[in-house]
Amino acid sequence: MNKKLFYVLVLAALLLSACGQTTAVPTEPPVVATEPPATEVPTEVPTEAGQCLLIGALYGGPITDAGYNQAMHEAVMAIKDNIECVQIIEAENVPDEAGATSTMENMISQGAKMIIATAFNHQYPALELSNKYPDVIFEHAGGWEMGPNFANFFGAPPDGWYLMGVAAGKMTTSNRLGFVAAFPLGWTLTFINAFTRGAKSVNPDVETIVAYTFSWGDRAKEADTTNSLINQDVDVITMHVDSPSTIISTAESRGVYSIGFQSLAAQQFAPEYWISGTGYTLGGKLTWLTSTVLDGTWEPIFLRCGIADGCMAIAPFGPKVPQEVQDLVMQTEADIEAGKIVVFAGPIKDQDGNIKVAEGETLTDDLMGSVDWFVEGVIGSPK
Amino acid sequence: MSLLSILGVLSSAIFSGTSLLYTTLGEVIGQRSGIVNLGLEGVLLVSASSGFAVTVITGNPFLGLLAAALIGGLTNMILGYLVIHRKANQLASGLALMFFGFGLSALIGKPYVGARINGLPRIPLPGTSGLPQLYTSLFSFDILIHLSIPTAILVWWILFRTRWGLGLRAVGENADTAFASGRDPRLIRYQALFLSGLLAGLGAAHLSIAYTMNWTEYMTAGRGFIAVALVIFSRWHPMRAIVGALVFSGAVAFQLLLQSSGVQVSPFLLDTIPYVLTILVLIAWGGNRRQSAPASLGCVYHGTE
Amino acid sequence: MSQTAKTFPRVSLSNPLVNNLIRYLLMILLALLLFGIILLVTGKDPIQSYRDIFSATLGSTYGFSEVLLAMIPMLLTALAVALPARVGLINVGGEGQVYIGAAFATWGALAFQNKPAWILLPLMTLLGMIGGALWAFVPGYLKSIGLVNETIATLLMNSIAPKIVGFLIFGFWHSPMDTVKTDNFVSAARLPTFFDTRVHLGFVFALVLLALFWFIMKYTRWGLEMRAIGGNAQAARRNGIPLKGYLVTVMCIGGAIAGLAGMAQVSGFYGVLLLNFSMGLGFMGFLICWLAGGDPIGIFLMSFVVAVITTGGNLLQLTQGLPYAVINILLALALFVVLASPRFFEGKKA
Amino acid sequence: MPNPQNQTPMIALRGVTKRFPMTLANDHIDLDIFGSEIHALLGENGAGKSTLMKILFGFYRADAGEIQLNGKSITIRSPRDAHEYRIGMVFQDLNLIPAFSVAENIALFLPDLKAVLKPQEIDERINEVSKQYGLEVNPRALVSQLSIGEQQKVEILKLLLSNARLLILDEPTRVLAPHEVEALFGVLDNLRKDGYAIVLITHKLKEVLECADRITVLRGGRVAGSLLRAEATEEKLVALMFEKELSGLKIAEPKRDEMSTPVLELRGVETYVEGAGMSLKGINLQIRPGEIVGVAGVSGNGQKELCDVVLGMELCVRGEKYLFGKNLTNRPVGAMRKNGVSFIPENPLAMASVPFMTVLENMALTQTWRYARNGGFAMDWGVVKADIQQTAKRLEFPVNFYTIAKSLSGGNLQRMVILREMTHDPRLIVASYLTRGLDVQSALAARQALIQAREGGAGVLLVSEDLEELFTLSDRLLVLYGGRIVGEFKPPETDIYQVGHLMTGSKVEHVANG
Repeated sequence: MNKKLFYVLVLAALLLSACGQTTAVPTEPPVVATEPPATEVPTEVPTEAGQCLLIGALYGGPITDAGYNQAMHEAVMAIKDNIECVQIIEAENVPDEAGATSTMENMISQGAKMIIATAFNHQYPALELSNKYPDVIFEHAGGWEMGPNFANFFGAPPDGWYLMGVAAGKMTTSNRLGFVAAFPLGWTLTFINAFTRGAKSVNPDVETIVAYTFSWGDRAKEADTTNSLINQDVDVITMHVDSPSTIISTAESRGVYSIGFQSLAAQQFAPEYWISGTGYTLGGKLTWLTSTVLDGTWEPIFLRCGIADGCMAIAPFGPKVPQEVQDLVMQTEADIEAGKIVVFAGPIKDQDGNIKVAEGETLTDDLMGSVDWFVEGVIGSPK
Repeated sequence: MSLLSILGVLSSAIFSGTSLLYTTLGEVIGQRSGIVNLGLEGVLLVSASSGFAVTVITGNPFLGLLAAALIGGLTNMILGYLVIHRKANQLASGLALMFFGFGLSALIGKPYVGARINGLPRIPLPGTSGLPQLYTSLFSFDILIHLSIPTAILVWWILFRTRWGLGLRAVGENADTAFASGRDPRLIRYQALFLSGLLAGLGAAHLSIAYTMNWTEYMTAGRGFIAVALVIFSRWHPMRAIVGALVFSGAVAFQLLLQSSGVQVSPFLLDTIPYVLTILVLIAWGGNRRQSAPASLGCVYHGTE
Repeated sequence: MSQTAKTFPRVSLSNPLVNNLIRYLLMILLALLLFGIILLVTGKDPIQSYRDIFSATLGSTYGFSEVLLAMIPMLLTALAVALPARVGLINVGGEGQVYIGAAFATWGALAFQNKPAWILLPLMTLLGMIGGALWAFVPGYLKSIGLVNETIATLLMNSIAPKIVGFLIFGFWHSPMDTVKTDNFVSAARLPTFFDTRVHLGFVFALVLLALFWFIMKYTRWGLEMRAIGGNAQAARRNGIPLKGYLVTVMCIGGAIAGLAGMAQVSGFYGVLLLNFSMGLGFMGFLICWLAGGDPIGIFLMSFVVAVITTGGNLLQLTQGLPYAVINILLALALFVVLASPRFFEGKKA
Repeated sequence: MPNPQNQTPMIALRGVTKRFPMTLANDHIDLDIFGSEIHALLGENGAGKSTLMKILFGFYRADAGEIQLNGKSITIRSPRDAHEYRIGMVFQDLNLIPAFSVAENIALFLPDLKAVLKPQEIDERINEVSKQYGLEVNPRALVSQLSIGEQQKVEILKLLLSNARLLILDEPTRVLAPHEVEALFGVLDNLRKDGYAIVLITHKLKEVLECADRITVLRGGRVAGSLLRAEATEEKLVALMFEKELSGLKIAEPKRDEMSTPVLELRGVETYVEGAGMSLKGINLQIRPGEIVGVAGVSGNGQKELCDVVLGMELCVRGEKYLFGKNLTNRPVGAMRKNGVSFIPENPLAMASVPFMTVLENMALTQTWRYARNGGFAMDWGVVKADIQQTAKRLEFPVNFYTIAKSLSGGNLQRMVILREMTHDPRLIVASYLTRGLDVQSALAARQALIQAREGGAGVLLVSEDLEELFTLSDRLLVLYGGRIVGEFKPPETDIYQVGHLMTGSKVEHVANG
């Protein structure tokens, strides 16, 4: 009996405090005594003078992870720096669909007119909501779907990876490169392939050894994987996970070279054995997108841009990297920009020697996302 | 497979098994006193985050270690109050503690996500100095690893060779008898929980301060529950816990080795092996009456009027 | 339970009803107060936070629908604990059963996606329940032959289930384009939703099962026999009630209900099977069931409270810049306060 | 024997009162306990004997009254204090820790135990004392592997090594065979000679008169009287123990026909029990309608297994079981119940009833199939009531359907069970330790019920330790030892000693040990 009574009370308590008329002791902080009735009207709409646009940005992980989320966060912040009147509300650690939907709902209920969703799992929730809220513009990072008010933007890392490969191929002495990957996904495989091709272009006997953690952020697993690779005589480690910090510090502690990816901030974790890294620098493009939103000229365009457009960047080289290697990398970059080098130009064989891209053809961007094979010289399973 | 990769598996197993071992030892003590702690996951998280935070602030990993251990002990006191004083159900209280840990650790760790620390210094095993750098790095361990096996022995000694340990095991077997022998079961259980929390704290510290040198939300990724499984696997015995920890973490290391040698076998299935093994072990000796599970594990001690 | 003896002098206030009324009101306030203090310490504004929580949930129709949505798996997983608890089985394995149920349902969704909804959905429901039941059968059987304690077995199997799901996703169902999940389900494989909220048919499933559970326990022969087993297994057996049969069957039914929760999550909520999608649903169910003392109405109201807290927490990080996980503190504090007064939930041994 | 009159008692209780939520367990009790003396505390179940001693041992706290040690008033808050004052107690249900070794169990109670254990040293001390008093045990053995008798020894060793001067033994002989009892008394005698004070809680007159120096009788929580061995006689003690005179059993000579098919027939039945239990070996047994077959034996010699086999709880690995001519070997309990087998266990609370259910619900449990309606979706409680009330009238038992079983006293609970088991006129009744833990009144009622059933033509399998009970009730008497039937008599053709010897497996003639 008391039990049931209890629940009724709990309900009562909640409902009351919800519509703000509980009669309980008003001195206690949590009790919502004197608040006006809370309605669907958002609680925290920033209303400073001159606000022209409220942007809601959500990230799959913590925005200080020195990795993907930090890169995205910095890009979003760049908007604010360039366009004064823009207000931004952020939500980090929104890994899954369910959370994403309610988060975006909340953002919109707070008056957000533009949503920047930056994680794989945000794509479909964002797409659904774009139908529900036609007057809100959705920009998603790294997906493939499109809609009247939904578009995808992203950097194009393969070129950068090719360059990293070149550097790695030059630096390795054991001719074994280690790649710690989160999951066997199309883009990840493409990165690994680009990296390997780059390495082989300067050092034909180099191999890339791949191991998956099967999680975007299980740090202990990442450390395990890194150690396991190093214990197989790998002397350059690189990765595609959310945050490279653990992998890089582990490599550093074992005295092994590391190459960063996602954010240029990764370098701090490897003061000694850092080679270089490539990361997203999408601030400029996002600013431009926002400006089009502001002047009403926004179009749903599928945006992918590389180093040339400033969407990707190469991190500074580490202390142990000799000048000639640095020059070689720079030279290669120039060649790519000049179109002298095309990363995925045929003929390309897979691990088992079957031709995947024929002579004269090249692997196009739209196929890169669904690659399910490794190029020659990669050790590991593509699934 | 080269000698290196074999030694490699061993080394990886030791590195990633250490946090498991400490946590398991702690839980062994707790369960020997009759309290099962499903909140271990939460305790680990709180310790890991606070240990990392202190390390970032003071720049001294050893202070972080200390903090992690103490916080671990204190967090366990919440469970103690619920199950010992308030006589609440142990499983439910444990799970509640787990959720508490999720939240509190996120709050504590928030400002320090992505911060960079100098982890616990590595000390090479004596005698490996001659080997090539790669090999030495295989076996240059931090202080916690060096102390892990001694700790296991210490725990065994405390449980089976000291008056306090005898009393503790008595409480776990039959609290009334322990009371009749002039001991205070409640006090002993609190002490056991605190000690168990200390050890869990060390385990957590190894994860965040020594091994990954990093803090992220929910970084323990289920290690608390693995530890509980390990306690069963090692049948409530500290020495068998060493084997258990090595088996569980060794399985992961081996799985990674297979992966990166291009062997086509699902890592997920390989990961299940330790648990399947544990269940089989249970079935194997489950039949006979002489199980090593403390008789009053999970029971409330009601005391007398 | 020497509790009657212990609490004998305490329940001496004039009117026990008023007495409890005050105690429970204070319990909730206490939890809110404690969390408020934590917020203050971290320099946040508690009052504002609470207003956010409640306005985001009870303050709007959308918010309220989200609360009901969040309740669905809680109700089912709690029921999956409550039923076995009646025969004295402690099913901590909801987590694992949810995963396997979801996996089975997903197989149905992917294998027969060209079938119409009226075939596909019942099929998936059935598969989900079978999956959960199978996963619960193992511990149930091991217990019935006195080999392994079901608490331990279910706990261990919790760790296995998600890995099996991972194996299936990456082994067979993985779409290379997308990230860590299967292809999205066809609309025929999605449980219908009500109005244009996300609340789906699973809610009805849950309510029906709760009612059924209450009726069977209260009025039927099987309810009587189950309560007998739960009350005193040895006596029940000596009185001719088939103990082993009940243990296995009830455990399986419990598993089936948890499996249904899994099916509801993938079919109604996500519309796709992802790695580690459950994130503690099974454990949450265990807590809710225990706090509710296994009582159907209690389960309903408890899940409501928990759902309000968890869904409301989402807004905190937008308005207060708090990590989403922080809401777990409020949740835990509420649990602690209730757990600290066990004598109000007597007669239930979990 | 020293005359205690002119010495101050080692322990003196004055006006000790203890109230439990339901009952007043001890009501202003005064008690003197002297050194080098065996003091018997006599009384029926629930007279307050154990409670009083648990207070003295600090396990309970008295609500009022004082305790004096050698004339000085002391307070005992916990067993720890009791140890301080060198008071030790062996509980009725021995509470040694089965998973521990003998040494560990004893070490737990050593007052001067060092912070770091020295197993060798402990073993030596145990061996020393155990030799001195003939209590030999292997210190390294696990308690779970010891017989009840040996555990008894360990308990006493535990007290001696904990330096207790006052030893409280709560019904130590309850589970011992006659020769073990005599051995125990031998030990106690030596202890007395060495100046120990011993309190012996029991309700067996024979033992009291055999070994006590001073006897105090409790009744309903009060001291009914205290007298020296010299002045005590059985009559006096009985008079003190029970208010009113006991009406004897009315046994009518049953109509029995030797030719009718037996209600129960076991042919070469063998069971396999692992661990503590005792397996049955080649049991052949017949029970005819209207016959009570008594089974004598020291508990743990296969009685439990015998009952369980008949009830279907245990499987026969060999042999067959026929009920009413039907072969029902290894069929489940439900099948037996349906065929009219009733079971009255020694412990109604643990083995027959569901504590948190009402009496009414409990009454339906053995026959749910009979009372289910609409294919099980409803229960017909009216019929349950009707059936039970009928039996209640016949047995003259009171019954209140809506009380919770848990709240009933042991006696009433047993009555409830008997009531249920006698309904639906059972054809075979398995009664195990029918009267254990029953006060004399309920015991009488229980026996009466059995006899009624026999007159109704039911067969009865009656297992008991109480030889008098067996001799008065049985038409045939079997003796079970080591899982075998080692003797079969018609009661008039044998005597307690012959049976007692078969029970204990000792072939030698009975000699009182001097």
